[in-house]
Amino acid sequence: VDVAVMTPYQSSVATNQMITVFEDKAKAAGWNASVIDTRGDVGQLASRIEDVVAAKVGAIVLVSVDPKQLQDQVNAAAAAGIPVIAIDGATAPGVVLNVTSDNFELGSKLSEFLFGKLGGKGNIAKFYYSAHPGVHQRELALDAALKNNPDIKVVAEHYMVVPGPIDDARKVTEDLLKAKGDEIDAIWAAWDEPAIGAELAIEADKPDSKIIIAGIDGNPQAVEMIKACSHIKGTVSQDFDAMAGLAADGLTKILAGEKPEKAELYAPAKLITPETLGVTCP
Amino acid sequence: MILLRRYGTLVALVVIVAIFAIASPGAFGSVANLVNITQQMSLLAIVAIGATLVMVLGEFDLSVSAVVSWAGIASVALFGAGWPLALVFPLVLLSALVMGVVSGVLVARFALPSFIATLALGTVIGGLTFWVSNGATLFSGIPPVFRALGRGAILGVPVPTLWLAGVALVFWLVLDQTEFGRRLYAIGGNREAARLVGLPVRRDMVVAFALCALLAALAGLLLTARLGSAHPTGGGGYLLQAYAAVFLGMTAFREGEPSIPGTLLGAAIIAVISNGLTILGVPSFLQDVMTGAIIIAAVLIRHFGREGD
Amino acid sequence: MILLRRYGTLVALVVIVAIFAIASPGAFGSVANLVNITQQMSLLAIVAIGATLVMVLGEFDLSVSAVVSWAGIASVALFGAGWPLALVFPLVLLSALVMGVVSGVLVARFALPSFIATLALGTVIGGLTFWVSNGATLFSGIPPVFRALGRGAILGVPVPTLWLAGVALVFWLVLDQTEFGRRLYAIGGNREAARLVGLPVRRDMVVAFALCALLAALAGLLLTARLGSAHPTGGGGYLLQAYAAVFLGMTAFREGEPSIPGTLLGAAIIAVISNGLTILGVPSFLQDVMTGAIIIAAVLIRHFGREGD
Amino acid sequence: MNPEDAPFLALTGVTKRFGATLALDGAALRIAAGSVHALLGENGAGKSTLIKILSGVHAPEAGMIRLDGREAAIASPRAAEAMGLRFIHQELNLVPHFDAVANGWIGRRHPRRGPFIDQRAMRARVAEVAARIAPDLPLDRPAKRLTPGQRQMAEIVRALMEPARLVVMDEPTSSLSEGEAERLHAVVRQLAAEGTAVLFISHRLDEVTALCADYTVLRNGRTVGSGRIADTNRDGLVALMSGGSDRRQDSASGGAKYAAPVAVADGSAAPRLSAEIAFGPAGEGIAFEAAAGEIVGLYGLVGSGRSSLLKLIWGAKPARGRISVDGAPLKGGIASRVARGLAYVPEDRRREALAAPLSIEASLALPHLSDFRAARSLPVSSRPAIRRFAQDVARRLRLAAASLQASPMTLSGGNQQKLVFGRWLGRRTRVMLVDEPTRGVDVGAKAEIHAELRRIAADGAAVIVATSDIEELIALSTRVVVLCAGRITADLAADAIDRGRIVAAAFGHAVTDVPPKAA
Ligand SMILES: Nc1ncnc2c1ncn2[C@@H]1O[C@H](COP(=O)(O)OP(=O)(O)OP(=O)(O)O)[C@@H](O)[C@H]1O
Ligand SMILES: Nc1ncnc2c1ncn2[C@@H]1O[C@H](COP(=O)(O)OP(=O)(O)OP(=O)(O)O)[C@@H](O)[C@H]1O
Ligand SMILES: O[C@@H]1[C@@H](O)[C@@H](O)CO[C@H]1O
Ligand SMILES: [Mg+2]
Ligand SMILES: [Mg+2]
Repeated sequence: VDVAVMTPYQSSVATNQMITVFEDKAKAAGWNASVIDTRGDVGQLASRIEDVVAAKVGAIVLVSVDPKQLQDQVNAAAAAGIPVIAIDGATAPGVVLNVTSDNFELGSKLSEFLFGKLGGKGNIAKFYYSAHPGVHQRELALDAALKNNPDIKVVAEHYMVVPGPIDDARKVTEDLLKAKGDEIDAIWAAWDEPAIGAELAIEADKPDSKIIIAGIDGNPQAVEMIKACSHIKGTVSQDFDAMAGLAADGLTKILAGEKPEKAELYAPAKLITPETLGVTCP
Repeated sequence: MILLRRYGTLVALVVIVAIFAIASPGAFGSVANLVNITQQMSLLAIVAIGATLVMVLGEFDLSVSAVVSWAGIASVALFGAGWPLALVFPLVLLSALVMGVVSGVLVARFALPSFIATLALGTVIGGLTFWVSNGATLFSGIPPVFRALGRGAILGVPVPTLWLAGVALVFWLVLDQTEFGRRLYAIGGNREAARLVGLPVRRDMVVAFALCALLAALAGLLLTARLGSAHPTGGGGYLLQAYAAVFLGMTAFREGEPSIPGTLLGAAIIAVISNGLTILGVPSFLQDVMTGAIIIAAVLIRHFGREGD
Repeated sequence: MILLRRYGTLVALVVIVAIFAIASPGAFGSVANLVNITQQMSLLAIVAIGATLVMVLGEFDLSVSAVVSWAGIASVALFGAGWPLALVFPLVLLSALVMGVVSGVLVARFALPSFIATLALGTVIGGLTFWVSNGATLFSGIPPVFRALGRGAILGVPVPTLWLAGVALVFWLVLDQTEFGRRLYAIGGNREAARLVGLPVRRDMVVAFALCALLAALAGLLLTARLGSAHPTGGGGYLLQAYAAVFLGMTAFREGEPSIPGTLLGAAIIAVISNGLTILGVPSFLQDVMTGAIIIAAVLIRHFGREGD
Repeated sequence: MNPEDAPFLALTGVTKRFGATLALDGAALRIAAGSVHALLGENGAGKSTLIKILSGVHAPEAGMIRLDGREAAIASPRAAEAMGLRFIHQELNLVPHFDAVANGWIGRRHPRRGPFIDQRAMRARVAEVAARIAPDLPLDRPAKRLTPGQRQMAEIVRALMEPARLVVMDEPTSSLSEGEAERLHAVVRQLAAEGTAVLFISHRLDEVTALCADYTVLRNGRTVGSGRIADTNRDGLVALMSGGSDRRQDSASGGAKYAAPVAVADGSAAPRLSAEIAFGPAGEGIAFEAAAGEIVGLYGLVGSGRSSLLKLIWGAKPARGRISVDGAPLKGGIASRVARGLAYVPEDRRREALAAPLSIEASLALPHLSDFRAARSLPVSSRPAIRRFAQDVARRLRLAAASLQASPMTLSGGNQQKLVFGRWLGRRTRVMLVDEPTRGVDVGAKAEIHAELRRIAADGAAVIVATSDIEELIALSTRVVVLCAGRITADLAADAIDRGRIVAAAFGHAVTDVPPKAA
């Protein structure tokens, strides 16, 4: 079976991991998976879906994109009898299965963790990216958490530049350290790449700063930094292996003509900290 | 040989289509797919036609992608606020026209290099777009009539294709048959000479930039209608591709000048390559390698026709 | 007035710095921050210096961002495979040199428009980069010595700043003080004349494209060292900004030609604006609006100095 | 110095085709060492093409080049340079933002200090060469801000920077005036005396007969005659160039030297054109009038301000003061002048008049596109109307073009000039401003352009002609105004027009007393 794995964000660390794991599972299942990435362009993705529908692939897997942004093309695929599933996406008409982390929950976990570390009081900087629907949910979760924690204040916020979020976060953090270095207690990063950039800046310019950073994804580079007792103190890890695995299992069933028991499956998220990694930092 | 030299790039398109059709007769070569390609190229081609006008002047408008995004976000935001289509559509186009006039005035009246003026203006427009959208993708409130402007088909021809046909026809006539078109070529060929024979150089330049922005906004509206959502950087992909289409088109005909038929040809080449490679199941990274290689080959063809010159 | 006309863009930089320093004397105006800006602008400026060489010829190299990304991914991939720094560094630069030669030959020998040739080649390089990295961010196996090439400071001067200083000095001398540099300007000023007096036009063009790619690769290596990781589209942001720096620089001096001091000035303006606005806590969307507006103003200044000319 | 025995350079059987045009058809040329050799021919005869083959720019389809008796392959301009051949091409080839010094050194090994170029030594050498030939040339001004005459000089300076075996000059004097041309002639003679051969192309036959020893005439790409200048004369050369049978006459030769003033065709009281504008180095101002039917010749040295004056009147440069036509002030810009019946032919056709993307016919129609509409109120051009106009102009001026749809850049220099002039034909002109109308135009076509100018004046226009060609000035003008450094130093009516006086005034000697010229 030809399976088209389609995303605009293949070079995003998390998306890339999901795709890689899914490709392995696909190989194991004997499918012929090919990855199509449109380098951030959703309009292009619409055209490419039309193409694979014309090529009559066996299934379409949309990764890290909201199918609602491509509703017509998804409908066309469904009409052609091609099953569409999503990973790290959303449910939508025509999408048989969405396997994801609950992004709002990821955001809540991150916010709770960070606020807890600050003792419910302090100033944070927020690195966000609303253009990605999932990442946007995390921002909404932060807003909710802020409502419950009136002593936490957002004193700086930055809309990330994508692609190139690490470098962007690094530069912005350098500047923020100059302007508000003593004010900021923590950095809330909507995912790990901005967290990594922030850590690089702090490590270079103010290594003894008490600022703590936390992000989302369980990005291996971030995990390494946590292990090395950097300023990154936590990441809410998404279980990409599990997500890709659930997606592959679901697709197996669908291709066998069955219906998945649920239209949306969540992979559990878990918090990674120095403690869970078994290191004790000073 | 003469065929190669004269119409090398056109020959290239024919060859590319032929190869894909042989490799995948059922899927690529089907009438439905070929029709679909005209739809897929339509928005890019509309932006590229606007870029052609400015390129005829020998200038760049780098704000096109920002204007595409702006038009999408502005329209959905207005729909969301309950405005009717009959107002939203012209208003968004008008806003783009104003943006184009600003670029044009900066370039024509204040002699800023168009590259820097339009890049800077594009940054400003991008900021406005983020401000209006809060950086998020906007979905809600889009009326179905509006969506119909960018999808579906009339008598088997996809609606975006019809838009493209209309725009291409109008602007081909404008560039090729009207005094305005001739003046643009004269200005682009030698601005000082155009000024010295009394052409309204500044006014014409401003009009060209304004039309370019207008077409970018039209593409943005159609993109939004097609996707049913607007993304604050949704136009990002159009910038380089639109100019690639124009430049490819410039290699298409003998004189090396930008032209509407040339630009259509360029956009078609780009669209056919992506469509064909995807249908053949070529993975993305290899698609990139092959796309680049095919484009270079398409332009080189003409050179070999020209050898011995 | 004469000051404005002659050095408008330089005046603009001084004014911008002054305004930020007044608005935020402690943070922006501190020596540490100003030093930091030189570091922040360094990679962009290195890419832009390469772009300057090609712009002197009147051409574009749109593959620079692809080469930046390529250099990062290629180096980490090689490190990951256990290769030593002493091999990786020159090898990656060499690979870029080859890419630049290909662009140069396509443009100089086969007369492809540089826009389309380098855009297509950039697409090919992007595909290779994705292939090598599988689209993933690479970070393991980077030796600490390599990382030191892109961070830290020597005698208080950040290492990237030192790289920039070296590159700028060398290429300023090359463009301004050598026959090769004069030839590039001659070719860019009037290719036909250069050919008629027997300059080695093709060879010089190829060399310029090769140097441009080399510098992009150097920036890619330094970026990777600085970040400790390589991203397959990590260079994406450099393309338009590098040319913005060159074009800003062209407005800096009387003849409107690209030059190394001009490009440095352009890169400095871009870096100062983004640093200053962030320090002042201006929200992102407003930063965009202001960045665009300030750049337009910076270039307009010169116009008003010129009025009545 | 007989060119027949052991010529230093010989081209034989040279053929070159551009698409449908056979530019050279077996042309031959033999140049003796150290001789000054004239290459003559009508516009489009193939002179520049032959030069471009000699310089390695074009590869001929057939033909052979022998240097010192041995066959030479000149594959590129580099090869030609290496053989000691230097060229001043017809269309000037300076780098616009380089000054004369930088331009002078392009393509040569620069003087160095260590690994770097030595700017001071560069300047010194250029200054040395310029002192001989163009002492007034501003060495530090970018070429794009020099006048065409100054650019011409900068180009000559460049060609003389190093010793050469042959210097080829393709119409070097076409924008120089008397004094400057004479300085160039002196340099040419000196070069010849030092053993350098000079190949000299010019449509100014008087200068050719005075300067050159030998000649070769091309017609339709073929060599139709060659020999010693001493054995022929002006009429003989004209006959050879035109093929003898041609009824075109030589406007500058024979007949009445001074054309009679054309009868004023309308009797309006106000002068057709009057201008009182700030002008000159100190902005002191200039007052200038021209009546209907007059042809006012504007003369002066390179840089004296002739072109600037015309540009001010045309509205191409902002002017302070008052310019009126028939007593009514001119307002607005160039477009409004076109509407009021003014016309302007700029001096530098390449930079100021031609746009490559437009075809020859579209170029001709450009200043008054709205006269060629398909329907009156629709700004849509009618191709047939444009074509008819273009064909008419081409016929009247004998514009030699393979096709009117081709780019103007494929025309020979003289034919490009006809195109630029031809734009204004066939419409009612009140004031005609022409700057070097016959630069690079052959003798026959010059007569045609002169006839057109006279006709336009007779129809009631005031015609103002800036020219560097004193023959043309005298043959054409009913009044001569001489400028020197932005001031009028002579205003000579018909009878007072006298070569000596004009030249004196051009050098700044005020001509106060104007005795009527003895007939
Ligand atoms: N690049 C070209 N493309 C097409 N035709 C050309 C080109 N160059 C020259 N020709 C044609 O070749 C012929 C000879 O032109 P050439 O320039 O040699 O004439 P010329 O004798 O120098 O004339 P002039 O006195 O006007 O300068 C003309 O008919 C011209 O139109
Ligand atoms: N209004 C003015 N008054 C006096 N001088 C001027 C004025 N405008 C320009 N100039 C200068 O005077 C010189 C005259 O140049 P212009 O082109 O008019 O001379 P020209 O007589 O046509 O010479 P050429 O034969 O070289 O074309 C130039 O150097 C120009 O900078
Ligand atoms: O869900 C992931 C995020 O965690 C971030 O890595 C960006 O891309 C999205 O797809
Ligand atoms: Mg000629
Ligand atoms: Mg003049």
